[in-house]
Amino acid sequence: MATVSDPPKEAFRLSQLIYDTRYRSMTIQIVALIGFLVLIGWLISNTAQNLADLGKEPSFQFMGEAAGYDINQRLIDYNNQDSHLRAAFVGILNTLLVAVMGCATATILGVIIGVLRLSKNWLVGRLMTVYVEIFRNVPVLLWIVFIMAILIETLPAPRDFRGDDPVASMKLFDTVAITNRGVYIPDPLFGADAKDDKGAFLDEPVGWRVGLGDYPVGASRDNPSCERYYATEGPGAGEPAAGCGTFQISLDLLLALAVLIAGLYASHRIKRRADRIQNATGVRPVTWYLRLGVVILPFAITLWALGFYFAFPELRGFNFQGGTHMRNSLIALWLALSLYTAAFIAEIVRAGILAISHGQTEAASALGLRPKRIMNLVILPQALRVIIPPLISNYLNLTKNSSLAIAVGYMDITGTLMGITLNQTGRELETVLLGMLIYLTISLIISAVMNWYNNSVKLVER
Amino acid sequence: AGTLDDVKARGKLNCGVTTGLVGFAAPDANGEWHGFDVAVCRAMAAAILGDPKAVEFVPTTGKTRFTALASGEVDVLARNTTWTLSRDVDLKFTFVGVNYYDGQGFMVPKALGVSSAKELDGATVCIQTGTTTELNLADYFRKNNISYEPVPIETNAEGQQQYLAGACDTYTTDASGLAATRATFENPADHVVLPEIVSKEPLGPLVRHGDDEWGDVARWTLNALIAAEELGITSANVKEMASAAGNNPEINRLLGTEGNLGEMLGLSADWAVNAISAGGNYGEIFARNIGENTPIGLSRGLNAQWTDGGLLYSPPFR
Amino acid sequence: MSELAMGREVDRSKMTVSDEVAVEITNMNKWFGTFHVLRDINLTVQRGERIVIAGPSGSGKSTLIRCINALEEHQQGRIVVDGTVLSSDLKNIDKIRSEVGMVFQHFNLFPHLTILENCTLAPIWVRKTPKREAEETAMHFLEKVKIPEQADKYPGQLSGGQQQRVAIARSLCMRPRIMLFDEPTSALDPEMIKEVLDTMIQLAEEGMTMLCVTHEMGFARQVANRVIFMDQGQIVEQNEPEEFFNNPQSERTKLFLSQILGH
Amino acid sequence: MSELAMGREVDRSKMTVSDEVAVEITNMNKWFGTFHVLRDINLTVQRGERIVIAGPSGSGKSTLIRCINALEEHQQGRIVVDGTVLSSDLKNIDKIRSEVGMVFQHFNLFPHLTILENCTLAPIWVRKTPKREAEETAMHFLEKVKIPEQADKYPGQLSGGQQQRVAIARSLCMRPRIMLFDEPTSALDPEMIKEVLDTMIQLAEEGMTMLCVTHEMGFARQVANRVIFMDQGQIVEQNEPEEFFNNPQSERTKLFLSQILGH
Amino acid sequence: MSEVSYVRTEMLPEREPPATTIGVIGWMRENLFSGWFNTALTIVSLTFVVMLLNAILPWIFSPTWYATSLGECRDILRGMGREGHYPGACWGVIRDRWVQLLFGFYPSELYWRPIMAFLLLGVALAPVLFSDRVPRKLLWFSAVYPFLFPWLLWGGPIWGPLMVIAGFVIGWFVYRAADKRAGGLAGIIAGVLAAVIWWLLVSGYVIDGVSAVLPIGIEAVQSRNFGGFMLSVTIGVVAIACSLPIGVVLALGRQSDLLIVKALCVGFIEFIRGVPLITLLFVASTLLNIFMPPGTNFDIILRVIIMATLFASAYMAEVIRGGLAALPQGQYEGADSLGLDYWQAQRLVIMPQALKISIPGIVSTFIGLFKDTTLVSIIGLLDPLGLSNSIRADAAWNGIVWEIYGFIALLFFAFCFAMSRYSMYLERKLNTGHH
Ligand SMILES: Nc1ncnc2c1ncn2[C@@H]1O[C@H](COP(=O)(O)OP(=O)(O)OP(=O)(O)O)[C@@H](O)[C@H]1O
Ligand SMILES: Nc1ncnc2c1ncn2[C@@H]1O[C@H](COP(=O)(O)OP(=O)(O)OP(=O)(O)O)[C@@H](O)[C@H]1O
Ligand SMILES: [Mg+2]
Ligand SMILES: [Mg+2]
Repeated sequence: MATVSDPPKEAFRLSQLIYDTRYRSMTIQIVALIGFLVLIGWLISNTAQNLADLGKEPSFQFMGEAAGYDINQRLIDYNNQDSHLRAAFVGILNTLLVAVMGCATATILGVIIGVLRLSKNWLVGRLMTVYVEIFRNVPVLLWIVFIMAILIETLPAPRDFRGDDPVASMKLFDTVAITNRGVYIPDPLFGADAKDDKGAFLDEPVGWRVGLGDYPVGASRDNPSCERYYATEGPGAGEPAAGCGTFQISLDLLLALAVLIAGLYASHRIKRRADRIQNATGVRPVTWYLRLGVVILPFAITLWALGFYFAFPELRGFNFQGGTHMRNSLIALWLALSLYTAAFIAEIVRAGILAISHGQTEAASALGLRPKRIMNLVILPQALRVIIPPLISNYLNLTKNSSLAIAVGYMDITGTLMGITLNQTGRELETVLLGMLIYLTISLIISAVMNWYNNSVKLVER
Repeated sequence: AGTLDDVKARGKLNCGVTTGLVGFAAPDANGEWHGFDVAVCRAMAAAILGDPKAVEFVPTTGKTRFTALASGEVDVLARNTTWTLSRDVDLKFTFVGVNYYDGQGFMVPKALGVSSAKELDGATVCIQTGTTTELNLADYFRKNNISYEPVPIETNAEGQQQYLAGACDTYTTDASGLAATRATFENPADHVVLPEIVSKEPLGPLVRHGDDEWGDVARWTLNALIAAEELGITSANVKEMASAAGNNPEINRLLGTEGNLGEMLGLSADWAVNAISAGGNYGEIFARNIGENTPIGLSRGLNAQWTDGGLLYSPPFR
Repeated sequence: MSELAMGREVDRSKMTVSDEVAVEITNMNKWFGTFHVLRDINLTVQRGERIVIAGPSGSGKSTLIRCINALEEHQQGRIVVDGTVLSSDLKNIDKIRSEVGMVFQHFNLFPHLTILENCTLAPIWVRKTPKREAEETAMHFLEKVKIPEQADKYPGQLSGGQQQRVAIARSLCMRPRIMLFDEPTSALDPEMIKEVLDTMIQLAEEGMTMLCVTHEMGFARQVANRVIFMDQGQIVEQNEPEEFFNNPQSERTKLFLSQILGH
Repeated sequence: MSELAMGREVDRSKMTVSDEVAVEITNMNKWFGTFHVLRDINLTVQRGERIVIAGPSGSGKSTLIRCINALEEHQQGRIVVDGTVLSSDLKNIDKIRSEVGMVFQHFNLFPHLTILENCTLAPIWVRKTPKREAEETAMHFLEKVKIPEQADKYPGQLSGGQQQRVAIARSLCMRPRIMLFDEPTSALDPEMIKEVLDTMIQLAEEGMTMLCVTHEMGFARQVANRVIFMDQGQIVEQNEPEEFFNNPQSERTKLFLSQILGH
Repeated sequence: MSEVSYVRTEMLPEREPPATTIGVIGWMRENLFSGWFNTALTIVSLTFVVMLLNAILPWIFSPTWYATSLGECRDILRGMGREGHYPGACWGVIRDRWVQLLFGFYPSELYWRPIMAFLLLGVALAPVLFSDRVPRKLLWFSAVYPFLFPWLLWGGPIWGPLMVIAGFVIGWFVYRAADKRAGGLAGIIAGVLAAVIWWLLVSGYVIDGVSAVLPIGIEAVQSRNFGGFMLSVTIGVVAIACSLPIGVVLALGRQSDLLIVKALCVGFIEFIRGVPLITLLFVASTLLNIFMPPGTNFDIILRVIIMATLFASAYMAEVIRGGLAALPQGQYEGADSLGLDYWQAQRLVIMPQALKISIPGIVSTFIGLFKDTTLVSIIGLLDPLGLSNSIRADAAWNGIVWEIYGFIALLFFAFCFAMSRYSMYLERKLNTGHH
């Protein structure tokens, strides 16, 4: 039997860096890393040199300067003397607002359309197919400007509501005004919000049901706007004026929400109890009225106690006043994003349901389950696993597409930070990079949620 | 090398204009650009290269215009841009003059019964973003302590659409823009421009800081157009006047029949002749693009020659 | 075809047929669009009978048994199951479905539920059985099909044969009076066929009324008391298994048997 | 298990074993993570030897032969193939792989290439053979495995047995000195097993050094000159086939043989 | 037990089903009026469709094709007694501007070039997309086409594209030479380096030299003259084509077990996918020049194409990763056991299959990118949507809205719809795939 003698223990040779699998991967990685660093360094040095040529030092100081422009839609107090930073923050909130509204609507629409597309009704099925094809195959930007144009051109202007014989009138018992400047809907307010037209506090609050008022976060005694908040008497004592604090939280709203959540929890407990009874006796007690009552009653009582009322929109001066004003730009963006994304979600829902084999339905009906139960117990739990991952990536797309707000003048983060602020300060590098960072953060959060979900619902396989 | 040499080498002038503003710059069906701002660029091209058609027009938005100029993508920006200190100093541009003295105004429907901007408390105002108007507006309303609701829009066409449909009560932009917009309405008479002019808006072409030679070429081409009107040189008679030296030495110097002004600028002797033949003198350009006989129908107003009580005043050609 | 079920003596003692009628089909016709799948079917099944339905592919066997528990609608004729007339009345359909168990070729277990949950789902939601009780029943039947230890696994973790046995247990948990089988073994590997057939034989020994579409002729011979041969949507021949296999009458039957037993 | 290969007399004339060592494995250990799959393996294969490796599922047979052509990395011990020490040096790995052919259970043909292209790919790109020459070699080996007429088809158009024979031909085109087989017949239908085994026997008759993981005991008896039995990552027993089958030493081997030959 | 024995002596004929279940009536009963809910749905949908058509059709049918301004349209319609808010469409604007909407400012006498480029695109794609029906020889044309396409669109001397090809050829030869001497990886690095050096340092002089001697070429067209639909297609096609190789590299990097390489690839992909395209376009319009060495100046369309390419590569990488994941492990092992090295295995065995599986995904990515090209209007490029603003800035058409939007929407719809149908067809074909 021939033997091969051991080769002498070899010393490290340079060629091992390339040919030895142990070192090779290190070599490649280090080369890649160096290449990457060189690239980054090159970009940074170019940038530095170019900026130096232009005489612009990269700095974020401008974010603290007064913005100088106004934003029509804001979820927190803002006026043109506030800083660019705050304007950017208003923009972020607006982005999140339209994204959340869009995702909710798109999901509802998408599910309805997706299910209707599977309908046995030929006409409905066809209509939904047409809907899906039309919306998916035309750019979303076109939809946004298109819907904006429709809103502007076809809805009545406020002036049409004026006069003795107005062309247009308010809807729903004079509580909602649909105009081409947007939709005015009743504004839910609490006792403490009762102010006159100019925003001054009424001398006589509405009885004892004045509510709790607002709490200014970050208020300080140095701030002149907070004078009234720290005062102990006089009209509106204890009420923060606009500009007091970084932002203000409505304590009434918080309380109402807390009661609502408690109600929902109680309702959940009732459901659990029903489950237990069913497990024990086999018969499921009828509890829907209890569950509804336990949510609604305490909530309603709280609202009443806090002096809840609606401020109805009313035509005064140039515009409708009072009520919540949903601006055209918001509505157009919201509708366009929802309708566009709904077309994609409809396809996902349809595919999800189709992915559940026919056999599942058959087996369940052969066991005597009713169609509604089959849907709830067999089809949906399986379909959701298929539907939710692509659904969330569509949410991601919708959120990113909301940056097209700029086309209709909706003041989201692209409109404020990467729009007017960029333009007024000429700080392209800082604003654009900051804007990208913000979007990236939002996206990463969404995809982290997606991954977590995916991992938690994987079907167990062999 | 300087921009002038680059342009000569390239054989084309790169000129930044708007993506479209009635009367000032818009492409026609053949892709040819026309308008008041466009004419300035054509005159410059004619002066430098002898050919008014040797221009590449680069459409820019309010947002991209300064980057385009700063990065060298365009040689000159002729896009109704307001001359302000911060743009001059902080953004590092040189305004070579003013080709249109403007001011921000308001347009309202007659039916609204408003006669002064001070009555606009609570009104909805359509406003183009990315312009000085945005800041002027905020200042004006703050100063007068009245409230308003801004509706930001991206282009003039959108503003017009929203205003006409009643989605805003008033439209504010430069008065020239207002007039131009109003002129294309189906019933222009139903709308009025309010008397208040809330800001000074000197609009003019601009170039990058640091290349003064090039700035001079741009500045003096504009001045040549203005001076030509003052001196009675028109596109019709410029050839004849340039054919031989006349008895007005300034005209002679301008048209290159006397002295070496063109050479000083680094241009040919007949640079001004070319510039004026391209589209006529300032007055002709004005009349053809936005003047009273066009649909836009602007009167000269502040933009009349100083001799007629306006602000146009070209430094002497000497 | 596999004759794997032949391993043990079948105990026929309990396999008695009563006088009661379990299923009665009279002049039943069914079309898919314009295609006439079932033609004038007449069939009476006594309680306790074990019927095997055979026939070439596409002859309408599956359709026939699917009509019995209303998975397919028939257009003409009468089907009476356990005294209930099958009409489009939802209540009747519900009643019949909870009396009739069905086992499919592809098991159709619910992959998102454990074996135990698969078995208790219908008893809980349809029969309104208390959960505890349903689980006990389920464990009982899982023991019967010899896989109680898999109760907490998911269908995806089981072999085909095990899955099919779970499917049988799942049907049994509803305590049906009639069981329908649609080629329960044809998607299985040979080793697994045996375990499923064993389960079915056991069921037959306990006196369950069964209608079974299958090509396992060994099973038919041992267990069935009638074999029905279908072709082109019609019942061509029916007879006791001995007679059927040894002395087929119709030409088609002979051809079919020669093909299926030929090798 | 199938004894289908028994159809003909095997010509053992050329099946001589030389003195040269083809593969030498010394004290080899391998872990997957913390799981110790191969424990202290010592094995010497002479040139011309035909070794069959058997053992229960999961005993590490595949892992062992995959270590030989470096598809898996081993962590301890020495493997010398054809005089070349298997180290992490890429050149050695390349050298060994072009000396050692491997045939997989699932063929692993490249579906986007024709049969001929499958066979010429490696000779052209690894051996740098001119295309014409590579094609001639390929046709030669395709004739040997008796499917020259399929050369221009795609793998998807062939039956399993044909695909496996192509896989063998593909390996042979590299003119390997050692062939490894990992259960080459276990994904095949019984009729096809025979044709593949025939091809392998033919190869053995020509004196190829072969290491073969298989459960085809008929093949082992006829062709192998050593059978190795593995369990739990260790070589439990090795012997000549006659001895191995008729007179197994270890308890585990006996149990395994009774299971595998039992029915 | 009843009489069990039963033999049918004659077979029953097939009969017609009951009348109510077939024909138009059967179909309507089944598909439109089965049950009260369905009937209600049918009626509601019908009403909706009728109302919609009633609102739109009169507007569409409007004899204004030859009008030369909005005012003229209004006059024509007024002459027909049609007044009101929306008396009818003004189609004159489409007649006047459709060429511009399609080609932007491309010189009209050269329209044949883009038309040819896009027609040839079809030819070049045919061997890839319809691999079963088109001779494989055409693949040669597909390989040359990426150089032909930009040359046809941008024009200029023929030497430019030829020198680019020359770079590839040189790279290939260097690779072959180095491969023999130093092995795969070194070969690839040397090849790529040689090509890059050629393109960046040498080819410029060669082009100048050769074109001075042999000025063969076609008229050059500046990319800022690109506009309209052609601009959208150009951005889409170029970005997708360029993103393909980058996507492959990224996908391989993401699949690899080299931690740093993997992290870099994942970082890039997630970054690009995490930000909206519009912000990348802002980078193109405002920042890209800042990142480049002082003095470099791309025109805006090239910058947009660069950013669109980066954008598409990230999505492409994910598509290709899907294709790679769909390949069984055995393919890698088969290649390894034959002695193919990593790059050979990728090139000869893995990629051809993975790319084929990915084609439907690639087409979808293209559709998405193509729709997204409308975003360039926001940074002032005159794509169809940007042009719509310019057109409205013309005094004659000031005030036109729906006609242009409708036309643009129709163009995009036709294009995207056709492509998505094609991709669905591909997917079906792949699912039932023969080999
Ligand atoms: N839902 C349906 N729509 C239309 N035709 C159908 C449908 N289901 C079955 N058919 C047709 O009816 C005929 C009978 O089908 P059936 O499934 O009952 O046959 P089978 O005897 O069970 O055949 P196999 O042994 O293949 O299962 C076949 O021709 C089949 O194609
Ligand atoms: N890549 C891997 N990672 C982790 N464990 C593995 C891997 N490959 C195999 N194993 C485990 O190593 C053990 C030996 O596997 P191997 O495939 O060598 O067994 P085998 O003897 O070939 O079995 P079979 O007859 O089933 O093919 C098994 O327990 C297997 O689960
Ligand atoms: Mg069937
Ligand atoms: Mg194995």
